[in-house]
Amino acid sequence: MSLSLLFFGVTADIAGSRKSDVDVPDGESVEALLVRLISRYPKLASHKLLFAVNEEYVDIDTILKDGDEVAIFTAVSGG
Amino acid sequence: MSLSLLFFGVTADIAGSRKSDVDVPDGESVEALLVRLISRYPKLASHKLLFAVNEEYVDIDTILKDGDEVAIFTAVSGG
Amino acid sequence: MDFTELTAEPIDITSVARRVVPPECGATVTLDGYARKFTKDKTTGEIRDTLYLVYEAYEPMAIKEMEKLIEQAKKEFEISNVGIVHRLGKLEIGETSVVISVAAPHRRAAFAACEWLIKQLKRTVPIWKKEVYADGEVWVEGEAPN
Amino acid sequence: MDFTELTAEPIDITSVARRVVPPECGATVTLDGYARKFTKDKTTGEIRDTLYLVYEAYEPMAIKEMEKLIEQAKKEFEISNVGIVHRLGKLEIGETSVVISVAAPHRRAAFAACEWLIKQLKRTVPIWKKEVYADGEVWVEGEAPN
Repeated sequence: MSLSLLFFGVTADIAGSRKSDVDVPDGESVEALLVRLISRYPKLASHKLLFAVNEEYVDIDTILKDGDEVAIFTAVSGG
Repeated sequence: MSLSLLFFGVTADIAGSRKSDVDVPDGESVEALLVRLISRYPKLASHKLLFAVNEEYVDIDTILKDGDEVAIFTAVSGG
Repeated sequence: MDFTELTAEPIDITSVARRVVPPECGATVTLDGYARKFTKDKTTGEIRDTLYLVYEAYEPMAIKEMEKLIEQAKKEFEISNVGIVHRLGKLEIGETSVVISVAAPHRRAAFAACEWLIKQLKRTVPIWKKEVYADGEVWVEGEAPN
Repeated sequence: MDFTELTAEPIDITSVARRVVPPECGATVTLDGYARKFTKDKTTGEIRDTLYLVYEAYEPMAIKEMEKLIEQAKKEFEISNVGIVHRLGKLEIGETSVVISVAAPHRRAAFAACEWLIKQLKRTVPIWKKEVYADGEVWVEGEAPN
């Protein structure tokens, strides 16, 4: 299945992009995606990461679906 | 001795002026002045009045001095 | 910079909030009171439709009392700067009657100090409000400070 | 009227505070956050001199999260209207980064709700701040929402 990945701030700097598409096995969890991303961008491992799927915060054990928009970012610092 | 009286809001409406001078016996207290004012402007009696002498709140038993500026007003309602 | 002002001109909230900002603070809390259209009569509970307001002050004493409040607030709360501006004269509905801006290193103190300041201002600063209705007018009497 | 906005233009506090005002309310409480010059490094305690800030948002999610906060605030506090505007892009020192205005019939609820809203915004709304110094830059990481 295909996912659309979004990165912001630190994670965008590490990934070298703000948006990319990735193909993963059906039924992949956010946690499995995280492992995949860390092997590709090892510097992500030194940050506490949060995840949103289709613009809603999700837990790491959430199962992803084809076409999901997955955002990977550090704890927010607006205000 | 001579006092300078200031009225604001309701008390100015009742006294018909914002400022007037009055001669009173030496050693007059704020309370005695109040009695004097109520006999002259009876409608003052229906309001809870506060007093300031020379721009500071005072108690009713304060003794006045020649030349004091005495302000007579109702509880404040700014803001 | 602390400041207290009485003005017969419209108050711009932004410029009040800006003037209290020191470089070490990250937040300003601002209370903006304004002339409201509907007021409840304290005695009868009746809702009155206000046409406009008139504010009057014992000006030199009002400035002194506002300065005292700022001094007390800076003792009680960890705040940097306070600005208080109160409008006088005729105010149309919706116009700002008072702005209190507090800048502090931490926002909690700014919220607490701002809330304390408006409460005290309404108790002690010699300013009076007249509400004007279609069929009359009333000088509002507050609660006595003691 | 409630509203949430992200903007790359300077924010005018007065106009934000004005837009939340309904005729039955007498007070608005506004939190004004701004780009501060000096920041303390959380790890080293060192004071850093910031040249400017850059804010970035996950825009559609940030708007949704701000709308959720307003919805929650209106359940928890007796308030009438809330406006939240957050600046994005490059901010010079002293420029306003966020304005939260709360109008309420009684000021106590406005203070409480405004303080709750800024605390929650800093925990949940997907916006990130980059501090740029003479000798480098850092994306600030907040505290996780859970």
